[in-house]
Order: sequence, then C-alpha cells, then structure tokens
Amino acid sequence: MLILNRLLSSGQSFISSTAKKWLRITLTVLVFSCLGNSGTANAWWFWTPGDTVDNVGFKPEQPIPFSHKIHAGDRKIPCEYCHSSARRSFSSGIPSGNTCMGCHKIIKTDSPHIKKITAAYDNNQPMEWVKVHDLPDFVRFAHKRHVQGKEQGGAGLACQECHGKVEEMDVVEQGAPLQMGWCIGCHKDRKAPLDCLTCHY
Amino acid sequence: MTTENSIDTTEPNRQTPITAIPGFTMTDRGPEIFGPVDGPLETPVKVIEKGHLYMSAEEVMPNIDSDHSRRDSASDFTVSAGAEALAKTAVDRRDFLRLFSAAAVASSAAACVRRPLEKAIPYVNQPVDQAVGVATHYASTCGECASGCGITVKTSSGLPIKIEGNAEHPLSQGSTCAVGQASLQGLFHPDRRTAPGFRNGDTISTYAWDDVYEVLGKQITGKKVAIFTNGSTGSRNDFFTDVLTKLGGSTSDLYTYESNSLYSSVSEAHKIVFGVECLPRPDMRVAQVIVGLGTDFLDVGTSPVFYAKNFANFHTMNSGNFGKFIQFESMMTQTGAKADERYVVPPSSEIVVALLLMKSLVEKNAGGHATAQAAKIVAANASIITGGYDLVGVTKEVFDHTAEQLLKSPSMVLAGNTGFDENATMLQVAAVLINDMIGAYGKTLYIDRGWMRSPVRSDDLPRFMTKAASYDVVFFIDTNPVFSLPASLGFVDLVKKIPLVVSMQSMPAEIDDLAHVILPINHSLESWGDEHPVAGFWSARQPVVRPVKDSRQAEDIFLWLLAIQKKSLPYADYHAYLLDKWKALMVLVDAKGVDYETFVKAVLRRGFAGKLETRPAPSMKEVSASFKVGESATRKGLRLIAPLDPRLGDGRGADKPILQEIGDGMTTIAWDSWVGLNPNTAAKMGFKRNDLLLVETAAGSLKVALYPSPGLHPDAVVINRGNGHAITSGVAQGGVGVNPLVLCGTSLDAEIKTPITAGFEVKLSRTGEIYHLAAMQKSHDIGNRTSIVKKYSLEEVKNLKRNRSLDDVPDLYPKLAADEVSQYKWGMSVDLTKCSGCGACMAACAVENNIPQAGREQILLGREMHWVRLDRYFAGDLDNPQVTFQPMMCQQCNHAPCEAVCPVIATSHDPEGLNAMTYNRCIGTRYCANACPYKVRRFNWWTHKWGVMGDRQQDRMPRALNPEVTVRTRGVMEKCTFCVQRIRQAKYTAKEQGRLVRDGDVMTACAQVCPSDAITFGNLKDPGSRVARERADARSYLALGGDPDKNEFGLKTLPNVSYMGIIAHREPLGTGEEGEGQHHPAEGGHPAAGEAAPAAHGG
Amino acid sequence: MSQSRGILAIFKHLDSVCHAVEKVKARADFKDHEVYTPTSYHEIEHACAYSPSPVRWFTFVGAMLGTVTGFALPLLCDWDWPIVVGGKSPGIYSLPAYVVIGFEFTILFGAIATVLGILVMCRIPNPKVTILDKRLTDDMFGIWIPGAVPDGAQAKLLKELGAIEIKLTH
Amino acid sequence: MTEEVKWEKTISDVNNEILVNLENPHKMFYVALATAVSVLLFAVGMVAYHTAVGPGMWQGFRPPVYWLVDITNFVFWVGIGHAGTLISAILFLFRAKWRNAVNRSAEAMTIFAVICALVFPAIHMGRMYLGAYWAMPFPNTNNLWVNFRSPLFWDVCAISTYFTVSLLFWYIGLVPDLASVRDRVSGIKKIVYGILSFGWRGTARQWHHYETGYGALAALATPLVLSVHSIVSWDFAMSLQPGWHTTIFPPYFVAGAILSGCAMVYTLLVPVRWMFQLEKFILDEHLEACIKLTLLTSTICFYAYSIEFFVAWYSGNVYEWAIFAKRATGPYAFYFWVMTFCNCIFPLIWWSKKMRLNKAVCFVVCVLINVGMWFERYNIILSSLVEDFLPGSWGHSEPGLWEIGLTVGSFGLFFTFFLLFVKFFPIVSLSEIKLIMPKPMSGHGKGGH
Repeated sequence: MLILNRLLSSGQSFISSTAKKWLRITLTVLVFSCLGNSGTANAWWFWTPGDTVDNVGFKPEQPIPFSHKIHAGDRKIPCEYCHSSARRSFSSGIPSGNTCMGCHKIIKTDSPHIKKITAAYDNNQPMEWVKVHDLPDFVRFAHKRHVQGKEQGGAGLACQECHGKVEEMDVVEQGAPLQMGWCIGCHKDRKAPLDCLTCHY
Repeated sequence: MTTENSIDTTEPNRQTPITAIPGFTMTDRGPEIFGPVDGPLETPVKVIEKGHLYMSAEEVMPNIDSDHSRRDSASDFTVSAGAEALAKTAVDRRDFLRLFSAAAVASSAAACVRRPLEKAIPYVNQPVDQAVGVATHYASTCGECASGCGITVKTSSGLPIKIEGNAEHPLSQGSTCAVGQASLQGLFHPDRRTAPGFRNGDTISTYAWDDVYEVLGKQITGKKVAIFTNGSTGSRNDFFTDVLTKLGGSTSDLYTYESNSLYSSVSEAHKIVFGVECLPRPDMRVAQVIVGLGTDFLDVGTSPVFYAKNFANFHTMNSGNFGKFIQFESMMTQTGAKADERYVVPPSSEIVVALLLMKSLVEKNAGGHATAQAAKIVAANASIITGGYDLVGVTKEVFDHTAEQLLKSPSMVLAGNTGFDENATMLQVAAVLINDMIGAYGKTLYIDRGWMRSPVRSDDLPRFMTKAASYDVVFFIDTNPVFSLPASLGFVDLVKKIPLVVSMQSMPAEIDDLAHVILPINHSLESWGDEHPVAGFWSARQPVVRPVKDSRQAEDIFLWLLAIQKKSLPYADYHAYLLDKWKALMVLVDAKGVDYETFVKAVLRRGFAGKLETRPAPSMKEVSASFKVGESATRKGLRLIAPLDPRLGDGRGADKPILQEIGDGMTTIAWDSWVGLNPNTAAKMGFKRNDLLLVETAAGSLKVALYPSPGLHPDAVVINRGNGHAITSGVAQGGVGVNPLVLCGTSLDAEIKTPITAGFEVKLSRTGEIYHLAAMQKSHDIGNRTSIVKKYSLEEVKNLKRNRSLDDVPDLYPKLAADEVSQYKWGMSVDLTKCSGCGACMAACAVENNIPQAGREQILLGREMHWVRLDRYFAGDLDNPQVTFQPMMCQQCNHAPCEAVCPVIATSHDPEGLNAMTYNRCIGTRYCANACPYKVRRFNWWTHKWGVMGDRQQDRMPRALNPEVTVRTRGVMEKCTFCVQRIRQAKYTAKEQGRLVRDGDVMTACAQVCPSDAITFGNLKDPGSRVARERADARSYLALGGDPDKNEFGLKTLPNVSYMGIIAHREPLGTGEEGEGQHHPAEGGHPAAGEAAPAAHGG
Repeated sequence: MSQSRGILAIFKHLDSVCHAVEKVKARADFKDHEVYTPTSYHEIEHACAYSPSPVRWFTFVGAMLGTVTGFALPLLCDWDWPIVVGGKSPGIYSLPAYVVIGFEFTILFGAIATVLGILVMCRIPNPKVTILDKRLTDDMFGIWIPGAVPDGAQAKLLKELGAIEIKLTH
Repeated sequence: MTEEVKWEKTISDVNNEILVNLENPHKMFYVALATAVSVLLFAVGMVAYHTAVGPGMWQGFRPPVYWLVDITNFVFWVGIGHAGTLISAILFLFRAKWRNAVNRSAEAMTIFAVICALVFPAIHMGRMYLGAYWAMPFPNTNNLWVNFRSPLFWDVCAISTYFTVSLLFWYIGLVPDLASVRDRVSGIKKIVYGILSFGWRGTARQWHHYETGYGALAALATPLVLSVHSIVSWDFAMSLQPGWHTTIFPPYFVAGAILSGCAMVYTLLVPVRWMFQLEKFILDEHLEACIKLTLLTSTICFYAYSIEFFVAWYSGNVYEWAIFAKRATGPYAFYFWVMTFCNCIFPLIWWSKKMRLNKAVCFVVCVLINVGMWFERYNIILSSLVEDFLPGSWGHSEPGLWEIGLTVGSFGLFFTFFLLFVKFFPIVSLSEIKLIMPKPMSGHGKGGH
C-alpha cells in the first residue's frame, strides 16, 4: 500500500491532481478495508506529521526557470549577492525585483523569461517563487548564526552544506532532509546547542 | 552562603539604554525627570548613538509622501498572492512584501511533498536598510490619550509589531500603559472603515476620496463651519484654527473635549488661584508624604505613566526613607490600593476632607500665602467642618497628624478623580491652596518651570451646546461625544439639528449614526503629529506604517477641502505644516551648526526635543470669597460614581480586545460592566454577587449585575464608564456592558462646565435575574497562605536579614553540568511594593507573544489566555482592606513539576534556567497545567481566529502578530517564555559583537513596559546585574518557596522568578505564620463557587 | 496430528480414565497414545506423569528480555540526547523512574512469550485437527491409540478398564 | 471457601446448559443490545464532532481544572477493569474456587472496561493524532522519543501492557471453551469457532502445557494488576498538587479499583445469571464470595479515606489540610459524602449474612459502590485542582451535558461489547467450572484419589 501510494504520488502529472486525489482516496479505502495491516500503515502515512517524509529532491516548477547553475555556477555570482540578508537576518532573503533588474536591464533583455520579469517589475508585481527549502513555521532557523564566521560566534557553514550544490543545479531542488533529526545530528556533531528553545519558541 | 543583608538603599538604574538628551541632563538615577535645565545644550544631530535603531519613516519609506497616499496611486510594492486569504483581514492593503505567506496549494508538480506548498514573495523594490526578519524601530508619540508619552515602535517588514515606551523620553521613560500597548489593536482592527461614505438614509454609500473631497469641499463652501475634536497639546489645534480662519471662522469655532475632566479641573483651579492655566508637574522623588484626596493618578490621571514612574521612585526604599502615601477616597482605586494609610470617606465628600485638612493646617500655622485665605474659607464653611468629622468618619487626630506630616517634610497633595462631582473644581482649588500652605510649589510641584499643559479648553463644551444650532457644518474628529456625554445633556438632539455633520474617526463610533458624511481617518500610528505635553517640551509623532485601510490623515483632508475651495493653506500636507511649526523648535532648543533638515531627522530619530520653559512664579489671587461647597458633599445615602475606566477610558478602549480582556484592576471583571458595592452594604440589602440590579437615578435607570467590591465606602455605588456601546453603530465591541452615563443628570460643573458623573442619589433594587460577571479571579483571600505574599512594616524591613541564599536548597540530585557551564541564568524579580496592578504587563505580554483574547464566555469558564496573571489579595476589614497585587507568570522553576510529567518532552529544562515549552511537540494532555503549583499555564481550547470578523467577541482580534513568536494552534499548551525570542536576539547580537549579554540588553515585554519599574529581568549569573542584586536582597523570596533561613523550602520548585516583599508604613495584615489558620473576612466576599452572599465582616 | 487413524476409547468417569492411563501408559502397543479430557483434572495429569512443561522457560526468557529492553530503552535514549526535565539529570540518576518501564516490559514480554510457549508446546494453531469425538470437549474422557483397530488387544484392554465405547477414527 | 458447595448439576450439564445461550438468548438481550448500540452510536457522533471542534467542548474544563470527567472516567473504567484479572490471576493462585464460576465474564469485563478507559485519555488530548505518533514515532525523524520519566508515559505502558496481558489471558482461557463450542455447532459457525479455538483438541499433554502457561500468566498478571492502578495513581501522586501528592495513593487506588471491579462483576452477574438461567452454575455461594471480597476492599478504602484525612491534618501542611477540609465541607462536599456513603457506609450492611445473600440489596449496594467510586475519582480530581496553592488561581468547575453524554456513551460502548460477548462466547468458563463441580467418579474409587 505504501509503495502503491508513493508510486501514485510521485508519478508525473499524467492525470489531474483532483482525479489523482480521488483515486488515492478510493484506493486507500479499498486497501484499508481489505488489508488490515497495510491499512494501518497507510493511516500512519497520512496522519503522522509532515516531516516523516524528507522531501529530498523536491523540485517544484518555478514561475520562471531561473537557473542557479548559470548564475552561481557559470557566472560565479556569490550567493549573498542576491540572498543578501543571510548574514544579518534569520531569513536569507529572496532577491527583490530591482535586484534582478539591476543586471537584466542590460543583459539578455530579449529572453522571454527576462521579459516576464521586466513586465512584472514594471507592473509592480513581485515574482511568486515556490519555496523549496521550507521549514515549518514553528522552527526558528537563524541563517545568520549558521552563515556567520567563527569570529562572530557563528557556525561558518557554507550554503551548500544544507542546500546542496545549488551552483550545479539548473532547477533548484531540496538538498537535505530538513527534518529535526537531521538538524540534531549536525548540532550533536558540532556541539551546537541542543535545548528545545534553540529552535522552537 | 551568606548574602549582604543590608537593604539595597539605592534604587538600581533603569535598564534601558540611556543616552544624553538635549536639554535634559542625566544623573546616575536615570534620566532626570525634568530636572535642572540649565545645562549646556548639545547639538542634537550627527551623533546617532545606536546606529539605525531610530529612524524616521521617510528614510525608509520614501513613498509615504502625501501626494501618493492621497491619490491612492499604485504603490511600489504590491499586494501579493494569498491576498484573498488575507484580504479579509485588516492588512489587505499592505504595501510591503509578503514574504513567506502561506499558500496551501496542492501543486501537481510536487505531489510527494506532504506539506502545503508555500510561496516566497520578495519585494519589487527593496527599501534600503530593510531586511526580512530584521526589525526597524521608529520613535513616535502615543496617540491613545492626551498625555503625549514617547514611544518606539518596532516594525518588521513594514508592519508595526510592538510598541515600547521611548526610554529617553522623560514622560514615558521606557514604559507605556496598557492602553498604549493596545494601540496596535486599534491600528489593525478589523472593524475599521475601509472607505469614506455619505449617508443615504440608513445606509452609507462609499465613494472614492477624490469624489468626497470634491463634493464635500463644495458643500461646505461659504458655510459656517465648526470643528469638534478631542484634546491635544500639540500643533493640531493651531492647524484647525488656521483652517477655520481660512473657512471664515475663528479659533472660537474650534471645540475641544476630553472625557477625562481632570485636565480641565486642575488647569482651571490653577487659573482661579494663580491666574495661569496649567497642570503642575510633580517631582515625587523629593517628596516624603503624599496625600491623595480621592485621586487615581496611577491609573486615570493626567499622565498615568509619568505619575507611575514618579510614584515608583517615591514609594520605595530611598536612602532609608520610604515615601508615605495617605489616601482619602470613597471608591477603591488602584492608586488607593497602594496607600500606606487609606481612609474611606463617603462619595463626594473629598472636598469636606480638604476643608478638614485645611483646618488642621491652619491650626498648625502653616506657611505659604494661602494660609490666610484658607483660614477665611475654613471660617466660612464652619458648619460643614463641624459636622465634617462625623460625615467623613475620620477623627480630627488623623487630620492633625496628617497635617503635621505634610508640614514636616517635602510633600504634596493630589486631588481629584475622574468620578467627577459638582465640587470637583473646588476640590482642586482647595488642593492648590493646601499645596501652597505646605510649600509644595517649587519644591515638589512645578508650575513655573516645565509645567504640564492641558489638552483642552475648559469651557468648550457649554459653548458648543449653546452655539451648535448656528453652525451649518460640524466636523467631529476622533471624538465620540454621543457616547461619552450623558444622554440627558441632549447632545444627540443638538447634533441632529446641524445640517451637515461630518464624522472623522479612525474607528466606527456612535456619532457616525448621526453623521451625514463619514470619513475614516488615520490611526495615530499612521499619522504625522506632535504633542506639547510639558511647556517647552515637544514630542514628535511620525507614521510608522502606511495606512492599513483606505483612510487619510484628518488634517490632510482639510487641506484638500480647502484646495477644492481654492483657499489653500500653503502646505502640501500636514507634514509640511509641522515642518514649518518645528522651525520654532529649532530656535527653542538653540540648535546650532546644523541645517533644519538634519535637525528634524534627529528629532524624529529621538522622538522629542525641547527645553523646559520657565516663568516667574505666579502670584496667588484672593479666592476665598468664591470658594463654595455644593450640597452634594454632605448628601447621605447611596450615591453613584461613574469614573472613567482606567483601560477603556471613555469608551475609546472598548474596541480593543486586549483592554477588555485585562479586566478591571480590583475585581478582574473582563468584557463587562458591573455595579460595585461595598460587600457589607450588599449583604445588608440582601444582594448577592451576579444579581442583576436595577440602578435608578433621577436621570434614568439601567440594569447591571452586582459585584461586591471590598474597600468601597458603604454608600458608594460604582459603575465604570467605557462599555455599553451600541450594537447598531458598528462600534467594535458593541453590546458589551452598560454605559452609566444614562444615570447622570444634566448638570455641569460650575467652573469648567463638564458633565458631572458622580454624587447622584441612586436607588438599587433587585430584578431577580442573575447575570454572570466574568471575573477572572475567583478568590481574593490569601487566608493562612502567608508565604505567597510577604509583607513587612517599615520597622521590620529595616532590620530584615537573610542568611541563606534563595538558591541554597538541598537537593538529592547532583547539580546539572550544563547549568553550571552556561554563562546565563535568566531571572526575574518582581517588587510587590511597586506593583500597582495596572495591567500594562498583561497587555505588553499579549502583544509581544501573540496571545489571543478569549472573550467573556470563555473567561466565565476560566479559559483566559494571559501568560501573566495579576493576583489581587485583600486582607483585613472588608470596608478598608489592604490590597496586594502579585503578577504571577511562569516561575521558570529549575525543578519544574510541569516538566517531569509531560509524556512527550514538550516542556523541558534549558541550561539557562528557562522552562522551555515546545508547542509543536505538545499533544495537549494538560498534565503540566495541573502539575503547576502556580497555575500559570494556558491551554488553547479552540482555534483562535485572528483578524477575522467572527460572531463571537473573541473572533474579532486584530491580526497584529509578532512574527518572532509561534502562533499556537488548538490543543497546545502555552505559557510565559521569559520572552525567549528577545533573549535569543540579544544573545545573537552579543555573540556577533564577541561579548556576553550585558545587563539591560534584554528585557521581557512585561519588565520593559512596567510603568512602576516593578519587574526586573536579567542574568542571575552576573552578580552585578540588577536582578541578581534584587534576588540577593533580604526582602526577596520565592513564591511557595518557604523560608530558607528556617530550613523551610516549600515546594522546592526553585523558581527563577523571585518576589520582593511589600513594604508599608502600616502594620501589614495577613503576615502571620503559615498554617496558624488566620481567618480573614474577605474570604466571604469572594466565594470560590456558587453565589453565596458576602459574609459579614469580622475581626 | 496428520495421522488420525486409530481407536478412541471413551470414558465417562474420571477415576476410571486415570486408572486406565496408569495401566497403559508404559505399554509399547499404546505408543503415542493421547489422553483427552474436557478439562484439566489434576488426577489425569498425575496419572500421565508428564515431565515439567518447558512453557515456563519461555516465560523466563521473555521476562528477562523485557527487563533488559525496558531499562535499556530509556537509558539509551538518555545517552543519545540527555534532556533534563524537572531538574533531574537524565540517565542513571533517573533510574527510579525507569523501574516502571522495566517492570512493564518484563510483564509484557513475559506474557507474550508465555502465550507463544503455550501455542508452540500445544502445537496450535493447527488447521488440520480432526475432531475425534464431540463429547471429548464436553463431559467425556478419551484415550486414543494411533494405528490400533477396534477389535485389537488395546481395545479389549480399554474396555476392561472401563471404556464405555470404542470408536474407530480416521 | 471451606464450606462445601451443593451442586445440583453435573459436568455433563455444563456445555448443554451454558452454550444454549449462544443460540437462544433471552429476548431482553436484544432490547439491551439495541439500547447499548444506540447509545454507542450517539457517543461516536459526539467524539467525531469533538475531534473536529476541539477539547473546548468539555464544559468541565475550566482552568485551573484541566482534567475532570475525562480522567474520572478513565480511572473509573481502569478500576472496573481490575476485577477481571484480579479474579482470574490472583484468586487462581490462591485457589479460590468461586472464581471459576465468574472469571470468564469478569475477564471480559476487564477487557471492555480497559477499552472504555483508553478512549478517554485519547479523546481528552488536544492533539490526539500527534499523541499516537509521538508514542510510536516511526519513522522517528526527530531523533527524539518520549519522556520515560513522565507518569503519563508510565500509564501508557501500564495500561497497554495490562490490556495486552488481560487480552492474552482471557483468550488463552477461552481457547478450550471455544473448542467446546466448535464441537457443538455446525456449518459456518463451526469453521469460525474452529479458527478461533486454534484447533484445540483437549489432550492431556495440551492441558499440561496449558496449565503451566496459565499459571505463569497468572503469576505475571498478579503484580501487574497491583501495579496498574498504582501507576494510574501516580498520574496524580507524581505532581505536587495537595491531595494528590501522597504515598498512600497506590494501595488506596488498588483497593478502590478492586472494590469497584468486584461491585461491577456482581452488578453484571446478577442480571446475566437471570437472563441466561445460570443459577445452577453461578451459585449463590459464588456471589456471596464476591460480596465478601467487595466488603473487604470497602473496609480498606474506608481505612484509606480516614488515614488520608489524618495524615493531611497530622502533616501540618496548610495546603494539604485545606484541600481535605474543603473536600468534606466546601462547595463540592456533596461528592465527598456520596463517595463516603457509597463506598464505606452502605457496604457495612454486608456484615450480616442475610444481607449478603439478598441479591436485590446486594445489587443496589454494588451499583451504589460504583457510583461512589466514580465520585471518588471525580472528587479527587476536582477538589485538588480547583483550589490548590495560590488563591489567585482558584476556580470552580462542573461538568456539562457534553461530559455526561460521553460518560453515558462509554457505558454504551461497554455494554455493546459485553452483550456481544455473552452472545458469542461462553459466559462461564466451561472447562474451569467443571473443575469445581463434583468430579465424574464411577463410585468405585478405582484409580481415583
């Protein structure tokens, strides 16, 4: 049942999501009633908290196919050029429209995707990116504490340690499980604080 | 371990960072409260002490200029996705980024992700110096009352999330009151009007602003226009005068009205006696005795925060002295609760008390110019004085003794309450005379140097009543006289006769029902402005957020109306007008070497500027002839007092759930009105708690439930104002409680012409119905549990010694290694001597920590959500009990009973001494709440709705959430966290700078807001920190912690919160040995369950 | 018992079946005989004189396994991530609290092992069981001899010993 | 049980007369079942609504009272659930013969009572779905398990162990009887009972292992019975609440549990005996023995109640004494006196043998004992929570219709299970009752003992 569900869930979009949802519900009900044990497992799958699944490799479609490979890899733009508040805020920051337009007023202005950005910028519309590395709202992850160097009491981590080799990704995908156990493992290894209040408040 | 036993005689410094203030010198005691002003003036520019801590809105929000906001042009930042979800909320027009807004999209591209997909939406144009997650602070001035307290507003992503008192501001000194804290709820209130409208029969048709200007501008052309507004000490009145002049009127067409008539009565009394309109500026630090004549200066005075700060410095151990406060009053005010001697006098007899005191002072040959006048007055009122001692029930010896003390040491007399009787102004006159006799002026009260200014002109109301019919157009701005004036005055009929009524309110108000045009105006946090609360001292107001609704600043509307008529004032907007006005300020503070623009920026960064004005001491006039005592002073029988509610005010606060939910200071009743009656009187009349009574006066009647309130005079019948808004008017909390003003007659005070709200003869009868009042505290009797609150007489405290540290408790378990290693151990100390139960801590906590308001129905079930609870305990005689306030928050026990019982480790011990609550781990067994001996945990019984207009009261909570604190879902336990988000921020900052957190770097919301400085927070491992010193003080004890000196350790929970026992001049009651079984009469007054009648009081 | 061919002697009385068992249990031609009883009369148990049942070893091993697991689980969790609650150090200092866990696991594992022991030793569940006679679970006793025939010596002997009926079973 | 019991029946009658009920129950049975099922369905609806809306539905949860009827019902049902295993295990070890007549229904009662008990902690939780997951976090992505130091987790361990062991014990006891049923019925029933009876044949060898195992289970279950309610009592005693934080709680709770359990056994047996005409098997002597045990535990409870008061007074602890003084005299004194009279005073009439044998009186008193035991738990929870240390936190509470509905609903659940049980399983342990009946001797003394 689990496998069935996974197969169905991770499949490409050959059927509509509603249909798939109903199919899944029907299947679940069917299997649940037929096979007690795997039905229980299924219930477990559905009702346990979200982070029982690691989502590694999650690779959503973004409004425009921004390639980190070109920007961060080929062109070697530092991460913090765009994600500018990583060193001073909890949030690393998503680059604003004017950051994009800073270069793309001149560069590749004829690309249809750049045109889309330009149009949005001119219309005062922000880009709506889909979050890839998304922590639950009850987790307070301070980018600055992880990115800052040792002299500032930070961990001095490279972005890639959690986000994966973004500079090699055409489409960004989730690089690490981002589950609590994964956080805790690293915190244990590095003798970082382990009290609950470090992240949850 | 032996600790230093002597009393800490120097009051530790306030912890907020202190920097030099131009015009105000600093002392080691913190900011000099309007102290000597002759010091050199610094140039208040270029030196910006704290980097970007304070910045003006225009630096980061360049688009806030009024042209943009007027035309509602496309903003730079646009409303982003998820808007439909948030469109219903108060913040649908936010012009800042909405990063991380939840969009529960079941996207087909990622169906294996078992969580809702979220969008990351950046700015289109990122403002310089704004980063997501980094808060920006703005200095401004609170607009909730006319006191003009300085505030700093913390904004995150362009949204204001918390208001603090401006630490440098001499009036607020880092604190605010509860009302100021709740200001954010006013800003984001879901009930605010979204568009201007014209009345069309019973409905209101909304229009675009440009159309409104066009139509209204033409309509008022050539008409006789008046403006009726609330009080302000700032430039606003001048501006309105200018507008009226342009429209063909004059300053006499501007009417100001404040329900708090104390401003006008005090000011008028000084005008009568000294010929100058002013409020004296008190300096209580030098005083040793204060006598209150029915005063409530800590709660609803002329500047509560400033007075509370003052009082905290007076009523504390100060070089071996401890100020003594003597109060004569008929109701039980929170100020009276702090009195060392409290005498209960009949309602409206304060003036008799003043006369008797005057008599004693005359007999003691007091100095001052007033003695001769006083002697004449005493002689003229001999008949009242003869019967006076019996009338007020206080012996002559008391008055003689009081007079002696007043004369012996620096002292002052403060008079007057907002339960305003016909002798109110005369009472102030008497107080002025007494103050002069005891030499208070120039020593403890200032009217010649930095006197305080009244926001209102005293005779505006009767002037308007007589002239209203002659106006064609009247603008009502930010005032709601239909509600805040007694109905019997006929104000409603008067307004109905006016051809064109324009109501300009930031919140819907009853006056809207009578208005032809309704214009939503900006909240004070969205407005430009200034206040001039103290002569020569200006406090600036700047917008901290773009208008969250489609509202306009009231002053700008007038500029537009004038523009339509081609009569423009030479200003683009009110901001420009202020910039023009403030040029005088630059001259006043004598700022040299800077350009004006820099000066203004510096003022906005700091929030205020000025130089105290001085003038020659005014000379006294002969007033004895005009001194008269109205007959209500000697009336007998039950009499009504309808004071302003300390939090709801005249009804302005009623729409803010936080203020409703804090509950009354003495009774803890929330979301309601009640009639307070002495428990013995109630018992005699056969009334029980929650009996719905019919209250009748000559003017009217109403039904309201009874709450027997200890400490009231047996003849006093108290119903607080503030509630009782009409349901129909769209006022946010319509239908809650009753408005006692229907009971008040038509009479106005003879001198200042404000409505009288006290002294009416009243008849009570039972309707037979029961109405349950939502009182949060069920029992006010501490009984024999005397270790909970420790009290000391002055003599005791002087010899108080403690030989053993509070933390020296034998323990079976070894010390925890992590605790030993940690450099921090967060602790709190609460000085019960100082706490006056004002509830500001509860409000600040609610705002900081996203605490929902539960509403009356849930409070009846005990399900309020306050993280900090204010326990009130009464001891002694029910007629005149001793009152104790005890803020009770999570004690952050080191041996926490709650932690051990949690089956899922949702709550655990932190090496820094915190009791960590992990919401996402909680499954809601609630055992922790049961196991907590302090009962400070709160459970989310329901899903709380934020920013949604629900059917229930609690579903109308404005959505002003702190992004740094998790919003708790249903089924989760929560509690005080010591504002751990602030601790973490402070630690991060300290680490970035390679140092430890210093004392004062981090304060919890309650410690920061406390107007009485009762709460101290800091690192217990730093022996020099204020909190560590207070914990080592002999007066400190742990709640339920026994007495380590006697080898008693109580529950051995080892809290990190310690309390400092109460010092009082009088012999403290309720301090016997624990377990002796003392019986206190108050027990019967507040039966734990059922509706039992209050027991007759005993010994 | 896949092989059910044999004879079943039915007894009505407890004393006679006991007597019969004592008589026949050592005989070679009664090899692999089975005694049937509707309930566990001690008389029959004595008569059969079985060696002590190994079920108790199941119980013992299961219970000990439970004890070890019950104490190891919390202690290992504490070792992995020592979380302080109620001011008490985790690990060995919290042992008094873990006694409860250890105890419950002892009982639980012991009980489960015992039941397993019963099932294993009784060779049940057994889907291929043949019901020899309905009365054997009611009020009759029986002795069944595999491979015997109704008119054989065994049948005769049993009849003498008080069997009220001899039945051929398939 | 030294007296000789006079049996009118022989073991040959056992199967016939007991198992006939499986085919032909009394018509009252269907009335009872219909009632129970409809109550249960109503309660299921309530629980579903409650799950959707939140724990705020319970009107009795009025802080500082965070537990009330939920945990009262939990402890009540767990207490009821004590008698079964006590009777089967402890009395088995003590060789008390009367248990053989009643142990089957008592064990069934245990199982169903524990199910009822488990429902309450589950539905009282704020986030029950997480509760299930945290207890068994697989996959454990948090690297964190439960708090083994929490009495609530002990409770989870204890109750689930108890449930499992009781279930095994009950079912192992059922196996030979199910074989008896299998041998009586035909068709599909035979297959079903055949599967359920695991193919039990009833050979002496099987009985030999069976007896050893049964004895071992009884030996394991005995400390378990005593520990379960001790651990349940620690749900209270491990906190600092006055009135809860006492060392007397474990024995006091165990005695109370046995008291309520025995009373419930009696309450169930009398109608069942009548409905299924089992008077000849469940003899008056057996019922009287049950009453005697009830009387014994009642006196233990009486002692516990008294000593609790004495210790509260003698300790000089203000908070402790205040709680006890208020229990007896305060606003909730009614519950206290209900509990005292029902649990301690009324059972005193059983010192008279005549009363012990009067089934109407015994039935009424047993029902009253269960009412009293319910109020004992209610009283302990409410009075300790409502007014503890700081008067400023005091409150008051009373249950609303919601709680009453769920409580009644739990009885629906219990009786549904129980009635289905009596319909489909032997109500009296066939094999065990045969053991205490006259042995089928030939009369010649040949080969016997």
